[in-house]
Amino acid sequence: MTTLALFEPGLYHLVGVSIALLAAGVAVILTKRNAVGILMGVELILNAAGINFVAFNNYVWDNAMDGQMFTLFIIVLAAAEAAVALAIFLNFYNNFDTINVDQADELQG
Amino acid sequence: MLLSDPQWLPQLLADLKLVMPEVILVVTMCMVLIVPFFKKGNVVLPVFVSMFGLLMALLYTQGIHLGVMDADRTGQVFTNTLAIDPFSSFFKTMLMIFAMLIIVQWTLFGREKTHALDAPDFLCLLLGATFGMCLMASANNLIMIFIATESASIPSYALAGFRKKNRMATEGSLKYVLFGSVSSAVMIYGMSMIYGVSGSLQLSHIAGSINQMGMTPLMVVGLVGMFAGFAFKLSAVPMHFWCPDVFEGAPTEVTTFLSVASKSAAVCMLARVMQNLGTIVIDEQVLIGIALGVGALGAVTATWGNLVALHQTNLKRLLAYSSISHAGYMIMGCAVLLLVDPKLILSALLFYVLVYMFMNLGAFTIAAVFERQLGTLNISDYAGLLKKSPVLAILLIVFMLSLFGMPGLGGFMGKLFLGVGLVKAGTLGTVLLGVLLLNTLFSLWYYLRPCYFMVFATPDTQKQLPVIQPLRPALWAILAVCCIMLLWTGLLPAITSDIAQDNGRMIVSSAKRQIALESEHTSTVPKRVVFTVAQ
Amino acid sequence: MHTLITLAQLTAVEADQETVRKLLVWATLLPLVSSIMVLFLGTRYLKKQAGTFACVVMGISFACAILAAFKFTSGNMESFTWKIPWIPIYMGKDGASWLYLGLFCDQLTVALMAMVTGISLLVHIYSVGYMEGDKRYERFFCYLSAFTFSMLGIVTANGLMQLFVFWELVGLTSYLLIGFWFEKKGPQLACKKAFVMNRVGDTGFLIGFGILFVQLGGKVLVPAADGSMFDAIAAELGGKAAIMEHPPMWLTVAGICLFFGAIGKSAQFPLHTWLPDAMEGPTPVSSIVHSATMVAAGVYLTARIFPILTPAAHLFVCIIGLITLVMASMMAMVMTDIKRVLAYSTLSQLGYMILGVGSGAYIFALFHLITHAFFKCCLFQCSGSVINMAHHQQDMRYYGGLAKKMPLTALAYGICTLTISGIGIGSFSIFSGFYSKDGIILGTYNYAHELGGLGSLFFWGPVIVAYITPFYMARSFALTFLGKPRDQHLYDHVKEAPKTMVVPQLILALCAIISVPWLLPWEQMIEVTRETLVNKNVTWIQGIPTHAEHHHIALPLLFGLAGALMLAVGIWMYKDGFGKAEYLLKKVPGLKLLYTWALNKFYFDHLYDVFFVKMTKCFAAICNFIDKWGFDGLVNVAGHWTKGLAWFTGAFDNKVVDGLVNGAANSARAGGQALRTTQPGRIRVYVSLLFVGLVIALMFAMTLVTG
Amino acid sequence: MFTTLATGIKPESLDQVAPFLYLIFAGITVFSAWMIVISQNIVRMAMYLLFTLGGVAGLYFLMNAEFLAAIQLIVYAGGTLILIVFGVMLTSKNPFMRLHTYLWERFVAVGLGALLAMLTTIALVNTPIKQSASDQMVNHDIHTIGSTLLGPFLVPFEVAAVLLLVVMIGAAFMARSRA
Repeated sequence: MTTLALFEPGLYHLVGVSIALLAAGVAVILTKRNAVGILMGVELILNAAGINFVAFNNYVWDNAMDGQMFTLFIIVLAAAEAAVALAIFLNFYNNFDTINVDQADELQG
Repeated sequence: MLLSDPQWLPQLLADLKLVMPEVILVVTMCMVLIVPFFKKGNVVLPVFVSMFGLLMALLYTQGIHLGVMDADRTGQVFTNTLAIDPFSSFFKTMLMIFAMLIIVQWTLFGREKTHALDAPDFLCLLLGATFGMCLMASANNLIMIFIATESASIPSYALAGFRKKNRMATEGSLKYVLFGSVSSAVMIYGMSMIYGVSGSLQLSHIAGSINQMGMTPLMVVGLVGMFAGFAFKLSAVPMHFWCPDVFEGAPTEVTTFLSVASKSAAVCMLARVMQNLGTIVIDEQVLIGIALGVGALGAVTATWGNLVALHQTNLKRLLAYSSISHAGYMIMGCAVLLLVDPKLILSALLFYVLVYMFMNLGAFTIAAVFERQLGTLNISDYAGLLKKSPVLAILLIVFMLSLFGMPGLGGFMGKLFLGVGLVKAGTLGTVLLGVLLLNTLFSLWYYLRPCYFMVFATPDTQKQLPVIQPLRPALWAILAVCCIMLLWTGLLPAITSDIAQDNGRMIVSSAKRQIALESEHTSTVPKRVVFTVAQ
Repeated sequence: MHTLITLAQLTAVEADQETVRKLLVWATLLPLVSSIMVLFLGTRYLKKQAGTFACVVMGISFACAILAAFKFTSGNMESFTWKIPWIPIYMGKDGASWLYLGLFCDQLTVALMAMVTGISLLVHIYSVGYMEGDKRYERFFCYLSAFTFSMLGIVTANGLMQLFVFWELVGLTSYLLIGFWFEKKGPQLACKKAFVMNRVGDTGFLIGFGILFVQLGGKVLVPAADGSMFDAIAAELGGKAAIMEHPPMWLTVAGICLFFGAIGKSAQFPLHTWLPDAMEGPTPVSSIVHSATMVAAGVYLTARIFPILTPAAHLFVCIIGLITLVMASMMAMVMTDIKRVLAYSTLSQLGYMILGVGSGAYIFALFHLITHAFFKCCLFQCSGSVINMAHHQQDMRYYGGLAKKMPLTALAYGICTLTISGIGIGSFSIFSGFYSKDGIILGTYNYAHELGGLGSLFFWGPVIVAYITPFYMARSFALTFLGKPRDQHLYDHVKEAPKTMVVPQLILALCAIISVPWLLPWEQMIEVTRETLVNKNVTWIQGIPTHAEHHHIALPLLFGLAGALMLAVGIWMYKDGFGKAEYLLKKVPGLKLLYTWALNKFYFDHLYDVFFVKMTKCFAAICNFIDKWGFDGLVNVAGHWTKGLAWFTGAFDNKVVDGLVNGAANSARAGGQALRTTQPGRIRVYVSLLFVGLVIALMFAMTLVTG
Repeated sequence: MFTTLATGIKPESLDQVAPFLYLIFAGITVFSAWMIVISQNIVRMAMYLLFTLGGVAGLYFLMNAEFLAAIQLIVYAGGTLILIVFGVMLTSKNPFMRLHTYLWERFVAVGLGALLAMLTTIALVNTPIKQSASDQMVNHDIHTIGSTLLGPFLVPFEVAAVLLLVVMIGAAFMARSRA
């Protein structure tokens, strides 16, 4: 039971998950060469931020709903961003015949 | 204010009047989208509608502006999510004018390459981005900052790739969207930390919590993350990498739009955050620390941009790096906002933005003409252009010299006012001023390079450039407006800077309230000290 | 009722001030407008009408100036300042928060405005004839108008900063004008020389400005509410009387430094060499530069800084004036180039003016400035007509007897010769030059008396030169217009100059006559300026010298008759060419030596060559030597560092990213495992750098916070 | 758990299972997030992302943010992810395409991520945050959410609507076939 009490969800547990997600997101962004993969990394960081907001709202600042609202907007914005990003990826794919972002190196200098 | 409050509706309606320009923009956007249903494939009508909408918004902004100036209202509407004050109104006015000029530029250059059915899309995206930038200028809490930034960015991604079949444009937009989404994710993560420490999304409350808790490490993480997002919009080092690529790839009118509007909106946003911190935070150490960080960002950005620009051979890329360095100067201005009389810096920033808008518009317009008519953006190809088309060459020289900061042109006055602000900010400001001057010196070299080629270099006999065809009157009008504005702001800056000074005022009313609260609790804490130059 | 009338009067004065202000602003700006319009429309639309256009605009400007002068004098108006905020600067509590743009108007301003615009108008008209057929005809009028504008700007300037801006503009436009025929070697060198010499003077001016700024703070940037800026500064220091009694050391230095600006512009002694060389420019340029505008600027400035000059500075000004006066008149006696004679004569007359200002004969110096402007401009125009008709032969040795061919020009030249000689009987003359020069000499008498001892040189110098002046002027007149033609071929081709050239000459000659105090109010106008000075408790300058009063009849009698005498001598000697002069040169011992010296301009050019050019070259060689062996490494290292820094950052965006790509590709190839498509790319490098930057910033910030 | 969604009242029993639930959801979230890092196949990555998003939704449930959890599942997992999968399908000739990255790159990436995480953790640990047990806790029911959205968050809400319109236009323009 004591071991379980250690896992009684509190602020630090949730923020810990968030930090792990952040690290994963950064790693995904930096390792993936597929543009969609990079987008997934971004989603991970956004989710990490969402967890933070909700956790802080729930465990620390629970006299208002600011954090939850912010998370709501993050979700909306993530969808919007994904839509435009994917349209651009598609366009890129049509022009370059690949989704590998490393092929996009004509502009440089 | 909750829905159950009986004052909800009256308050809402009262507030709605103050955001009328934004509402008009949205309505215009919808109108632009509806127009094709009546006249399919018509370009003139949507252009007309959007110009009209922008004009209306502009007029309404001025109306509000006067109202705000007269009435002693807080100017913070919708439970403090937006701040409608002279500063933001002035910026919005400039933005609307600029958007109108961009639309003119687009009808001159971009329209032919755009399918007639796509014209409403372009205008809608442009208006959407303008809408987002308006909100950026008056965003007063984290969620507004976040959502305004996004609504300025996301249409910009699409705009950058508007020529879908163009490989360069596509590549540019890909880089833009990836870089943008990553940095906005970082910004949001930073904001979550800020919220975690301060428990509020209001800028003034956040600053108040810094007063209470001091500068906690988590707040530092949050601020760094948030400023990283700002840095992306400002294209500050190391978030500048997208800037040259996107600017080179995107259609010139979009490049012009991004280089001026997007950056200056971000400057306004940064200024507002800094202003809130500066007014409310009492601890000098904290203020100096933040100023130091932001100032370092500005200094590095300016220096980096200038040094890299030294190597550029492509006119558009050169202008892109130049815009990075100009962003650096403006960031420096924002940095010392914490340490001196904010009105001084805010008015200097407004003036700078105004001048910067015209000189960049002029330079990019001429770049577009060259790109279109000569088919090259390589600076060394412009040899002997002064003889062939003297007026264009002279105008470009004027714009370049203004960007450099030649006395007698607006660019100099902008730097002068900024410098005066910097010099008041003690040691840090003096160091930043030194950086500014040094950078101005650096920049002379690359600004003069196109001029050198046009005036002195003998053209390569092998490479015969086509003759520049006579330009359309509207184009001359744009160039003339830019040139006249630069001369005006350079020779008679008094009037313009007066206007800027009148408008260099931000309302941080809830902040003042906060201060009152603070002083009730902690009356022993001294009021913040305004640093002055040690004479 | 009484109050009402007073009010009405007050408003009338106000309205008048407003009118005068507007007129002056228009008079100042119109030449600029004309210049810009000629510049942009000239080659395409105006073409040959550019000259006429510029003349018309200049005429309007002149009309405005004259109107303003009449209004000002007839309304007995007080001097006033008008300013609009120009550039906001924040100098702290004690100083300015604005630089102002605007004008300062007093008697001197309106007088000079009328004079400058008038002469400029005549020169414009003259140029229409003179420059006809030049391939850059339109451009000439553009420069000329711009030049006039700059000069008017100096005259109306109400603050030191504004003065300096126009000061430099005059330098620039004179450079353009003198070097107008830049295809030829002479004008090229001359304009360069004029420019450099003027910069030397301007450096002095700036240093003086700097001293004032350091000592008095931002105040010196703000125009005074009434009175010129130097009056205000003088008032700050306790008035002229206090300055004369207990002058602070720095004020002396500042005054002398400011005066250096005048030395450069007015071509006084150490910096005088540019002026004769500037004759290389087109003659209209000479006539405007050396009469009414550029050289006048120096005297004008000296007159304006007069309130803050200390006794030592006065002495300095006088010494410079005296040296220039004597030296230039001697050189003028031996020159054979007609324009050079006039140029050295100008130098000498400027010496008079400077000496006059320095010795306190303030009004007469300025009066001389105006009369001199008329007759010298006329003389130059006449010489220009002669030169133009004589196929650009400027040497008087080839002239002779031209009076028959060009009677009107000869008439004008003759009148002006009489004027500059100061012919008069008793204390009456019909030539304005008599009054102005007389006044200066009387003023110097007073000053010399006060100094005593060697100071009497300040009196005797001008007196002697008053004898020399008629002589060399008579010489040039006789050589050119009298006697027999010495070059028959040239003589045959000469004919009277076209109307556009002759008419301005005659008008100017007329002006030189009617500027006498009993006809035109120039002197009275400036008199009022003096009165304001007197009202401000400056007892020291009284205009009419007190000590000279007993000689008031004797002295003018002396000059007036002496002038006539020397004129006669000159004409007698040179009527038939150089024969008599050469005979004299052989017979009188020591004269030959003086002649050679004067002919070689007292070796000033050589001196400058040796002292400045050669020494600079030598110094440069030494520096080069040291540089090679000592600093070279250091400089190189610094240079390489800068280059390296630029390269590094450029390379970082450019090369490192590429290098990363290529390097990775190479290593990949070496490893033999990767396909071409598996090359790491750019955006990801950008993004990684983003995160690297973020981490660095975080570490930095966290260390800052946690310590 | 689902009763919570319905009634807004937290049953006693949930408190006892909370540690288990936390472990499960956090485990799923973190594990599948890192699997995304490791995986080289884009479709698999999308799959893992789905698990991550679901796990995050579970964590939201756990934190009394039931509405958010539902939205997370509907919009994020249901909408955005499907969009991403579409993107994957449309932008590859072979859906199981692999784009390899080098090991050193992965080390650098993970290193950077870890560094960032470490710094954040240090900051978190060094920051005193007093967790509240406040009595004026806001009721998280759907009514409050709606009223908040139309109250203090009215402007962001409306702006988001406008933004979605613009995004729709932009995305439709970019994706449609006309040049």
